[in-house]
Amino acid sequence: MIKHFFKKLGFSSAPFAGGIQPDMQKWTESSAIEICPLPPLLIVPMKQHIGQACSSLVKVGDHVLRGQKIAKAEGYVSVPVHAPTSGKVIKIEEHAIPHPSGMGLASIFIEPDGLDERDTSLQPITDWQNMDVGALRERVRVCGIAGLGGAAFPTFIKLVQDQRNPIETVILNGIECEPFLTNDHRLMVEHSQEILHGMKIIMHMVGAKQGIIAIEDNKADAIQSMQDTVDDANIEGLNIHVRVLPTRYPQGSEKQLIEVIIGKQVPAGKLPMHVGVICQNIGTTKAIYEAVVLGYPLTERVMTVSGDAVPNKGNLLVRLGTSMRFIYAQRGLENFEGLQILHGGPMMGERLRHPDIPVIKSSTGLLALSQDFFKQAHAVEEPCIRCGHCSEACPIGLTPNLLADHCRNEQLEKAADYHLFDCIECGACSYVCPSHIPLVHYFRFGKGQAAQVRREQNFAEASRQRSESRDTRIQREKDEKAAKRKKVRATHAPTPTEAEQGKE
Amino acid sequence: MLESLMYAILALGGFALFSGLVLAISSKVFHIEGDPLSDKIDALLPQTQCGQCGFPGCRPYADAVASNTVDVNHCVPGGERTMLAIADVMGVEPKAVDEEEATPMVAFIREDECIGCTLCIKACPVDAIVGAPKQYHTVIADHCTGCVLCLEPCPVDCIDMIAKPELLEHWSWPLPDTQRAQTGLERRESHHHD
Amino acid sequence: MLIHLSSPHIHSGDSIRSQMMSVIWALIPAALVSVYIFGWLAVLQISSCMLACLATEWLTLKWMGRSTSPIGDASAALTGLLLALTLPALTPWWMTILGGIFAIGLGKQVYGGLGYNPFNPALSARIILLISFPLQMTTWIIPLHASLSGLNLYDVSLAWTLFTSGIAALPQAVDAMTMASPLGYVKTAWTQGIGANEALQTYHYSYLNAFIGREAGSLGETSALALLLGGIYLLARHTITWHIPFSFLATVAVLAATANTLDPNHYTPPLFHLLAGGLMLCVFFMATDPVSSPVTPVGQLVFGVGCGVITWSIRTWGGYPEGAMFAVVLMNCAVPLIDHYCRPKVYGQARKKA
Amino acid sequence: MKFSKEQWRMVTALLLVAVLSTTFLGITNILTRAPIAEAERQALMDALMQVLPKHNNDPIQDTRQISLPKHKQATTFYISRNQNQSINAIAWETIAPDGYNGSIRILMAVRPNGSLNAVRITYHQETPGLGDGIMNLSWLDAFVGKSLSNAHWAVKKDGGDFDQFTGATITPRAVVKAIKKGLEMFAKQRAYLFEDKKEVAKELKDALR
Amino acid sequence: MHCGSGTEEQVADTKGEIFANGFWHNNAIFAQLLGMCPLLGVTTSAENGFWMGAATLVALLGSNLVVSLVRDFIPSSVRIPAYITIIAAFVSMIGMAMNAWMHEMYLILGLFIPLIVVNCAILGRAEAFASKNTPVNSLVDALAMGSGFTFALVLLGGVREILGQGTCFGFNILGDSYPDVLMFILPPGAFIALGFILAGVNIINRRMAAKKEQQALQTTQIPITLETQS
Amino acid sequence: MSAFSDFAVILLSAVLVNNYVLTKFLGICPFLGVSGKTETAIGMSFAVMFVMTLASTASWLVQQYILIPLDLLYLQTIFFILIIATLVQFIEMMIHKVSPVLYQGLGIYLPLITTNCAVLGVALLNVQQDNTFITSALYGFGAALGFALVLVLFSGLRERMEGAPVPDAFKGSAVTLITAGMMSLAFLGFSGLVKV
Ligand SMILES: Cc1cc2nc3c(=O)[nH]c(=O)nc-3n(C[C@H](O)[C@H](O)[C@H](O)COP(=O)(O)O)c2cc1C
Ligand SMILES: Cc1cc2nc3c(=O)[nH]c(=O)nc-3n(C[C@H](O)[C@H](O)[C@H](O)COP(=O)(O)O)c2cc1C
Ligand SMILES: Cc1cc2nc3c(=O)[nH]c(=O)nc-3n(C[C@H](O)[C@H](O)[C@H](O)COP(=O)(O)O)c2cc1C
Ligand SMILES: Cc1cc2nc3c(=O)[nH]c(=O)nc-3n(C[C@H](O)[C@H](O)[C@H](O)CO)c2cc1C
Ligand code: SF4
Ligand code: SF4
Ligand code: SF4
Ligand code: SF4
Ligand code: FES
Repeated sequence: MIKHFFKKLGFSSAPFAGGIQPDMQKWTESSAIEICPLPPLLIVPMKQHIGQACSSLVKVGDHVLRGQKIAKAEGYVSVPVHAPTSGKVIKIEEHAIPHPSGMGLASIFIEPDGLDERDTSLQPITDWQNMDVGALRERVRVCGIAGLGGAAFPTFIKLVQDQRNPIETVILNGIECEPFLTNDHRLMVEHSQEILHGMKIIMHMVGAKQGIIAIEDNKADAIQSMQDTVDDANIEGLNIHVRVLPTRYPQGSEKQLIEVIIGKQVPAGKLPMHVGVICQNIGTTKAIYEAVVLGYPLTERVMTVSGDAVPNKGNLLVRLGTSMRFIYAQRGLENFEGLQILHGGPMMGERLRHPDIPVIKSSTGLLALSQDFFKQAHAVEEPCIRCGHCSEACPIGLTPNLLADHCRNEQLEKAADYHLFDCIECGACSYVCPSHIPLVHYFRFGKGQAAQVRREQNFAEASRQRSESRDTRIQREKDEKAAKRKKVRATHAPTPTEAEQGKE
Repeated sequence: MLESLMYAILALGGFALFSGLVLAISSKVFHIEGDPLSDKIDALLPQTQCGQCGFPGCRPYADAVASNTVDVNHCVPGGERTMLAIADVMGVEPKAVDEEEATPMVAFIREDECIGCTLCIKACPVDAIVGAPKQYHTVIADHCTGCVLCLEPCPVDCIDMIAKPELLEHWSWPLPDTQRAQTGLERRESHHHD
Repeated sequence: MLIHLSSPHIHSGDSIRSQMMSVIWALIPAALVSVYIFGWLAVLQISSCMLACLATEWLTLKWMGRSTSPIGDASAALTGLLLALTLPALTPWWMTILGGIFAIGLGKQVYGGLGYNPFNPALSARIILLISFPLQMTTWIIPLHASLSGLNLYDVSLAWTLFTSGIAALPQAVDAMTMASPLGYVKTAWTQGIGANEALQTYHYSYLNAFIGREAGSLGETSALALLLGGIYLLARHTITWHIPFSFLATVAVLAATANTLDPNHYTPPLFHLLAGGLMLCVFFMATDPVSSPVTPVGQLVFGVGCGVITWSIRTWGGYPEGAMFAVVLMNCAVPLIDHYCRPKVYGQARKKA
Repeated sequence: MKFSKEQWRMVTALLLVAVLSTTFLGITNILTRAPIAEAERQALMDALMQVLPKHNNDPIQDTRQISLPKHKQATTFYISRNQNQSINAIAWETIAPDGYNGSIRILMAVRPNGSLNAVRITYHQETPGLGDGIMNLSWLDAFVGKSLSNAHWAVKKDGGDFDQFTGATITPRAVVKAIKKGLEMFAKQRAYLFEDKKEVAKELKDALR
Repeated sequence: MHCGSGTEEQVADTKGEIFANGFWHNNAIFAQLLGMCPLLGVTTSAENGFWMGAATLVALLGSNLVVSLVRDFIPSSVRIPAYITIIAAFVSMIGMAMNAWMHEMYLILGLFIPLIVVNCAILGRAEAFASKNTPVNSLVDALAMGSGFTFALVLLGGVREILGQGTCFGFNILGDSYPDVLMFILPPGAFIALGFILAGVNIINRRMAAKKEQQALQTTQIPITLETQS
Repeated sequence: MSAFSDFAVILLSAVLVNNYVLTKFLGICPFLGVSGKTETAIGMSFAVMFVMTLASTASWLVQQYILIPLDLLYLQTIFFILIIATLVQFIEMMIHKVSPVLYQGLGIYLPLITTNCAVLGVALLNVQQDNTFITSALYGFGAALGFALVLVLFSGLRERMEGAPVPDAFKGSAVTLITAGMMSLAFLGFSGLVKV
């Protein structure tokens, strides 16, 4: 109550619980975005988003154009995949993707022809203000846009107008709270116009009255750039503001950011739209602009290449499907001995076992860290001394050490009772743990086990039903036969007894 | 003396008679039917219907466990987790499972060899095989519980058991490789297999 | 090489050792005061207790066939230091060492070592010593007045004799050398129907003395000032949080103040309670032992309040003059339940009823 | 209500078991009644023998009961007589309510002249090693011969005649106080205890009220 | 549930095996943690432990015998009240006898004598063994269980007495300078000393199991080597 | 002293100072047996509170109106245990029928209670202490409350110890007993809190 009152008065300073302040290491914050050259081969996995995988639309030998749809979405939570450049499909087979399992996924291999010809079947839409919202939404879908903030959730799903949950606020997530990463930062510095344009499109699509661009105070130039652009635009009377927030991890997480901006928590099991908000990443917003205004499907993204082992750090505009080895090579890193390569930021990204993996829509960054960096994080696990630092750091209000115990012991019901499924895997707890306990790892293990159990239960239930229906069917058939036989027996000589019949 | 003995016998005898009557009456008054226990146990079983427990399917095994006539550790496909869950419901000490859990398998019919005799269809307890007489049959991998009951009846031995394909979506994080996690695991295992 | 490494891939650099060391640093003022007051005797007690703890830790780890590397995390040394600071200066040497063995052997390693002990090892050992050897554990040397009676504890050889041969080696009558602690005195007086005020007067109790460390008591508990300094250091270093110290102290103060207001002659004043006995030591260093206290902030508040209530009740009505250490260990029993029922509010979850 | 055969068996089985058990128990009771009484008497006798002087009567039979104020049950006084049947000591159990850890029960015997013949502790819960020093015969011997007039009834620390133990003053204090109170009570009840019975009846009435 | 049914009955055929089972493998204290109250309550000295054990042994003998005699007569639904009545009768008789002829010990053991009735070890035996076995075997079992129980009581009593007072069965064995560790006479000491005794039992059992395994290994290895030779 | 503070003293004494489990050594078997999980411990606690209160009043009635008038004190033990056994079995059957939900929670513990010495203990101690009908009910309830308190606390501790790398020799009951010892040690702190 009181907190709320203060927030209304504008006294809010750190309104989300927990959080940490890691060393940000934003070494590439002033490196302008460079364009990464086209690699000799592009490997396009048929699933680059959260949801169902796509199915291929091309055959080996087909020639494709940049932006041509090469795999179509299957199901609702899915977006199509497009050819990142023009060239020839040389094979379609499984290839490793950025995934902690190291497993592969069906991918389309494209040999660029170097011409980079665009498929121009999609028309630019310049007067989107007057367009039907549904058509715009369709455009965002067919352009294959999935959240570029890291989760790669199909964006079109979020861009709806729902009478019951009117969206009041669109939040642009320019927080970029992960150490090392600077791609959103550079986008805001260099492409503020496009971002603002994209934001206007989003606000139009969801019917929001208010737009907020949230930026942490360690990105002075981005704040300046966005503020200037907004000021210019606000001449048009738009209700869009830049909100500067103190630097704190994981402020970029949607739930935390929403709490900070509007002072309300997204209730468990509900979505941001239930509190009248949608939250989009900077890169996603720019991609929406390009999809709508330019008619470009999503075929490239900006990513940060950094880490102490990368000689030539920077921010690159990379075609989706580019091999990471190729990117590292571009930045002068070829020998990976003793290095840790990470896909995404150091707090949430996956460690990759080798660099022969293509860039996908969720690739926010590519890091290569030397021993010095990760030996601390992956040091020998010691017993928990229950210092409570993890609980203090947790933005969700969990008790990670107790939760980890339950996960380790596979006490899944208890883990669920301790809100395992509310954990956003931000890693703040593991980061502060003096005993170097891989807490997040335990949570992932627990979640995986729980999913496994659920699958098994569903399968068992289905099997039971099939088995029961089979039993009743057989019984019915038997009954029918018996009835028939009875009739026959009534007219003919004695036949074998019922019991014997039944036994067969 | 004897009088006091008489009193004693009368008092305690009377009291015992009273207790006996109370118990007898209440056992009549409070008699209850049915046992939801076996439903509970059946819900825990994997429904593979494989018969490895020595019963013709999961339900009969559940009934047997609920009536306390058989141990909790006979469901092989269910593995340790199922055993522990049943032991918990029954309130008994966990026991080692008969055999180690194997990798999940599904049946696969080599279609060119199948003569369409439908014998496997009749054997499959969960209707996981489809096909009409004289045409080749197919196993619906998603329905197959891997119970191997269809192998035996096939006259031309055209059914194989193949490993259930592992899906990326079904991958899950293993326990950390740290010593603590591993010793915890060992401890748990040795505890259950004692 | 580990195959599956989960994020995060960077770390704050904090470690168990640094946590433990910060507590050891924080105890330095109290240890120095004890050396100032009890001379070489304090040095002997502290070092033998720490050595006993380290040796027990090493031996038990060896016996179990485990790695002896946990010795390096300084937690056993810290336990030893804390235990030593809770002992009377005149504790016979074998008792000090037995205490160290109890603390590490029975209080910690039996449960699997660092992090698993449900009870505070140092305090468990102290309670065992107290109930096993009540006489020796309640015999206090007169602080600073040692020299008045011709005892020079800065004399190494005298300290050594006292340490090895105990009270019997005292050159004067035991009664001349020892005195009751303020708490013990008040409690005894009470049984005779003497009021609190009168008792404090006949004891010549002085708040200032109690604050700087000149009233009778265990090695490290005499000086509230030194302990307060250490506590503030720990708070500043973020090794401990304010919840337990605050709620513990506040509860004792509020209870004492209420009772004292209602019947000043019967109940001792709050400041007396705060400065007396091992309260400060328990509050900042023992109730806050992370391993045996709750993890959640609300839980820590509950824990502190519980400790406060029990401490004051035992001091006021119980058989023992000092209740702080019993209070902490008693509340240790409840920690798993407190942790379970005092979890923080989870983001987006309505607070659970019931 | 009709019982099934099974239910009838329940009732009869229980009944039979109970009846048989009781029979055996009753018989045992008859057999052991006398020995138990004897054992109890012997135990009491043993205790009394420790505090009473040589006597020629059976003090267990020769008793007086007095209902003392604040006592739930009447206190029994055991009277010891010498050859010529004159009383040479009276013993009874008194209670020190304020021991360190609960009540302490004390068996004390007083000679007709009001001095103590002997004192024994019959029950206490004091801390072993501290308060249980009161069990020491040497400490208890200090009470022999002491009366209200010839001793200072306090521990040495409080300026009295009796030793305390280092670090444990509460217990001896409680004992000394209780014995003193016992002597005072004895002084009051002297008349009834020693004088002849006529006078007694009146006092008894008062006391029992 | 913690009485008997929770613990697994090892198959025992010979009287020797029954005895070994009852005395050690199924020892009420070491293996089943039953009958803990008298164990902890009266063992401030070895002597008290011994007499408590003896009283329990007699009660066990009597009840096991009677229960195995009447086992076919008692319907299972009133099994527990009936058995417990039988046990209570025996215990009361023992109590009276002790009161008559061992008055002092009767006073020391106090409440724990009538509580033998609910000593789970006894009802557990009636349920798990006597109700299923012949009278003779039941007697052997009672003897074994009872002496195993007595052994545990004397052991704990001895340990507590030695550590707490430096004496054993009243004899001073640790000398006068031994500083009595009072904790062991007080309640906490009972738990802690028993904890250590159980740890010792654990170690012994482990050693025994290891030996058995080794023997088993040796016996199974022989045919294997033979096979490879032939 | 007023009746109210009398009651408070009886309760405090039975719960904290003279705790049945930790200082009187009664009911140790279930204390060790059903303290593995907090949930079970709570169920058992309620069952014990219920039965102990009833048992102490019922036995008081029998003592006053049967045993003393007929001079049958030597039948005390057998009478009391018969009362308890019958009571427990009756309650079990009744709960099973009347409230299946409650039975889920309490039912499985009830049979254990017959052989819980705390129940017989409370009945015997009660009549030894010359309690009145009300105080004997209170005493029974207090003793059960004390049992419940330590049982639940202990179960929490045991759950916490579940994953601990306890040395092999101490695994299982050994460390459990040592923990009980530590708890008993801590409860000594309450000694003298109320004088009875
Ligand atoms: C099944 C599912 C349905 C969703 N539906 C909506 C939606 O209707 N509207 C919306 O704004 N967001 C929706 N979201 C998106 C989430 O709110 C969130 O933006 C997305 O998961 C990425 O956020 P993150 O990177 O914080 O994880 C949905 C997410 C999931 C998993
Ligand atoms: C711990 C955590 C940190 C995050 N940090 C950022 C961030 O710094 N920037 C960002 O754009 N999204 C971040 N996200 C993702 C957001 O929660 C959310 O998915 C995203 O803003 C939605 O926008 P998108 O769908 O356009 O990607 C983070 C998510 C989590 C769980
Ligand atoms: C554990 C413990 C047990 C004690 N037991 C007793 C006791 O049984 N009897 C007693 O008089 N004092 C006992 N005391 C000491 C009293 O608390 C009090 O300090 C003492 O009686 C005062 O005596 P003093 O004036 O000789 O120092 C005990 C103290 C402690 C700490
Ligand atoms: C703030 C803090 C307080 C501590 N207090 C104690 C203590 O009171 N007693 C103790 O034995 N160890 C203490 N330790 C050390 C350590 O936690 C202890 O050895 C573990 O309980 C052993 O598992 C403390 C450590 C820290 C960081
Ligand atoms: S931060 Fe680590 S050591 Fe501290 S409580 Fe959390 S898990 Fe335990
Ligand atoms: S990873 Fe999960 S438990 Fe850890 S701090 Fe983040 S939300 Fe909390
Ligand atoms: S073994 Fe298990 S899965 Fe197979 S039939 Fe029996 S219960 Fe079902
Ligand atoms: S297909 Fe074969 S293996 Fe699969 S469920 Fe049916 S019978 Fe079993
Ligand atoms: S409960 Fe007391 S002996 Fe079992």
